[in-house]
Amino acid sequence: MADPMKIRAQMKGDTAEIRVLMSHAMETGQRKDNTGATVPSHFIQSITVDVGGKRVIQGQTGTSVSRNPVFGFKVKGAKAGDKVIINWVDNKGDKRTDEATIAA
Amino acid sequence: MKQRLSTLLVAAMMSAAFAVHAQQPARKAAPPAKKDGITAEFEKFREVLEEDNPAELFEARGEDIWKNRKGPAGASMAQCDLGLGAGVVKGAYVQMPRYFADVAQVMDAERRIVHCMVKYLGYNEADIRKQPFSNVNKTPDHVSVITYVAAQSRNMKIAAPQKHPKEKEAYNIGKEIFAYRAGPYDFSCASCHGADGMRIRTQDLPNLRKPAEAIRAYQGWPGYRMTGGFMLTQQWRMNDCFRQQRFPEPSYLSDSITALLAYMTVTANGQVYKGPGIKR
Amino acid sequence: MKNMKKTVVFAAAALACSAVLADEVRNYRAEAVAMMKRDFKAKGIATTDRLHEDGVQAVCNRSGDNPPKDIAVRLERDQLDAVKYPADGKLMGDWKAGEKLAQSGRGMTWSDKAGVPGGGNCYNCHQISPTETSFGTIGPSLYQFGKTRGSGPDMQKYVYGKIWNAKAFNLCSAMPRFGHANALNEQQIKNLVALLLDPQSPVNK
Amino acid sequence: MDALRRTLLKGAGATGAIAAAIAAGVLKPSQVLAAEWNRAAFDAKDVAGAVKGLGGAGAADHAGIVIKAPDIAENGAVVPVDVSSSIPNTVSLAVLVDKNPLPLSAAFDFANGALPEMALRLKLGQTSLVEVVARTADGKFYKAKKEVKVTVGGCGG
Repeated sequence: MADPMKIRAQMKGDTAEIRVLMSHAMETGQRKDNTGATVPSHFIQSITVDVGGKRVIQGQTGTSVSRNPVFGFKVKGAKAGDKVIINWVDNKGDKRTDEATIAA
Repeated sequence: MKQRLSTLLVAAMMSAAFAVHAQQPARKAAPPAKKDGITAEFEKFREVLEEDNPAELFEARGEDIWKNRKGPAGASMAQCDLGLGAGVVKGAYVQMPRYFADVAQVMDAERRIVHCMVKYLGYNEADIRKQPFSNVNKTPDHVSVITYVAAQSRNMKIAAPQKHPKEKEAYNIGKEIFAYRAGPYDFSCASCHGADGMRIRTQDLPNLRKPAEAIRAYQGWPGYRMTGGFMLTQQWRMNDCFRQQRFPEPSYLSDSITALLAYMTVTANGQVYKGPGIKR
Repeated sequence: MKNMKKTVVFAAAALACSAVLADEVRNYRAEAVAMMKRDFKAKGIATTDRLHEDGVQAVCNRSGDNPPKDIAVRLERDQLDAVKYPADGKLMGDWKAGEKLAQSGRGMTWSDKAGVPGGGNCYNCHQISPTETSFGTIGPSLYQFGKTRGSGPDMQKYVYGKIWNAKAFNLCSAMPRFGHANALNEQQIKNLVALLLDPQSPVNK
Repeated sequence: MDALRRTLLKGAGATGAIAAAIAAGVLKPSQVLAAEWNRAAFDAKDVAGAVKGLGGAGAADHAGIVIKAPDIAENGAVVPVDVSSSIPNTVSLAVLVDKNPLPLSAAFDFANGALPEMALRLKLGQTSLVEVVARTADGKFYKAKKEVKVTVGGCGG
């Protein structure tokens, strides 16, 4: 199973700043291992962010996103204490959902 | 033959003569480069990179092993003494290398952590030595634990002890290894890290003889290596420097590497640790 | 060879008079060398004999790269005497091949294969062609080297010799002795000479 | 069905059947996302193809799109990029790397207070133009680009 994400969420004024680190190989499908064999592509394809019960972001990603991806978002009108739920799904169907609470 | 003979002669007759000179700072470097565009540009984005460092993912993995893993006899890392008492992690990283009476040896953090993982969690040292460093396929458990332990000293002052004679010895020997030129390219550690303002390609080279720069090298590792996307440790950094120095390979967790790390860490004493790092 | 031996004996004798503090301090240097010989293992082409100092390394190591002038002059002369210049007398090769070689940082590490020609490692330490912005600063900039210094026979000879054995001109130079160490062959050095001196090379544009 | 779901489905070209399935509560949005990953755009081998796949062919340059990225990357494997749009009613941002084999890196939709701004890290195989395409609520597309140089970093050995 995939490692947990690290999610940081903090209010700055009336805007929540959300940063997330994801543990994922993000294989492009172009890399060769040391035996010369091509390593099959394996990458996150979709990401959703829910804040306070509302879907605020949904995104799709490709192989150009760096290994162990980092994303940052800003959500206006969120409040300290709101729950942030982030989900990803990759091209092999692996997925991961983690949550955090917005800090003041 | 010619080389060997002259080496012997010189070695025999000159070692004494130059013992004092050798303490002096080394050769003048190329004119110390001012901060040029490339270095300045990299620094602008360092903060962004450091703010969200994927090293945290490995830190979390290491924390889990430290706190939850049990050895075959039911032991855990709670029994591991990193120098501040059994199970104490906070601040331990920046106070190694240090002398450990139980093994009558000076150990750097990596050496001590591996020692504990073998002793308490039942890891096989031979297996660890088979793949001591991370690669794109695998970050070994001990590397994650090192990352966790290092992170538990973040924002603390480096304070590698120099009380025990063996700790002083490690420092002094490390200092000599640092300056020792040999091999087909005539390189020593100091060839790249002995003067200010030097760069290989675009990579900044801290002058490890200065506290304010030694800290930069020290806190780079353990670090998240952007190339490949995995964690590498100080033991790896030393190993790969010797590779590029065109030396033979230093054994993993050997006295020579501990000595070098003692020299670098003691030089950085008093500086505040901001690692784990993120490196190109 | 005889010349070299004599010089070293002379050099050592000249220094012996200042050897007073010797036995009062612990010889960490010797301990360090012994420790390395114990801890370092041969890997690939990187054999353990690389841990032995040769004469030049020994002098530089013991003087903090700052040897007494008379010793430096003598040892530099020995090094220069041993430079092998091409039998055909031609010192300039192909600057394009030189540029490619200058880019490569490979050669003589334990991960390099035996018999595969190494790289010049030049950009690791020097600025050279203006098109390459990723260059090191351990050595001086070589941009416009030929343009500012000329590219006549004497300059060609100097550059060839410098690459073959940098220690012939500055005993404790940080630069490797590429010819002396068999890190670069004759043709490779010629190509690097051309990179620095050929008027057609981007270095001199 | 909220605004975000509508924009996403539109952008990804969802079929009526799937939209109906969501409306009926049979499919969860995440399942739809996985199913509806915009293959046409992400598998495109050049920027034009990818932008076309996003439905944004003919996007006009706009100074309201800001791309913060290094002029020279310390390492092409991890290039920190921050993109934002001050164009009113921006609901979606896509990020592309023109010299990568598959240029489209990310396409994100924003709703319910999420600002049209995101930080991410990209792989650049070589010196490239990072392009950002913004879409507004009324379906108009705008773009901007910035060059990021990738150089040789270490000892090269």
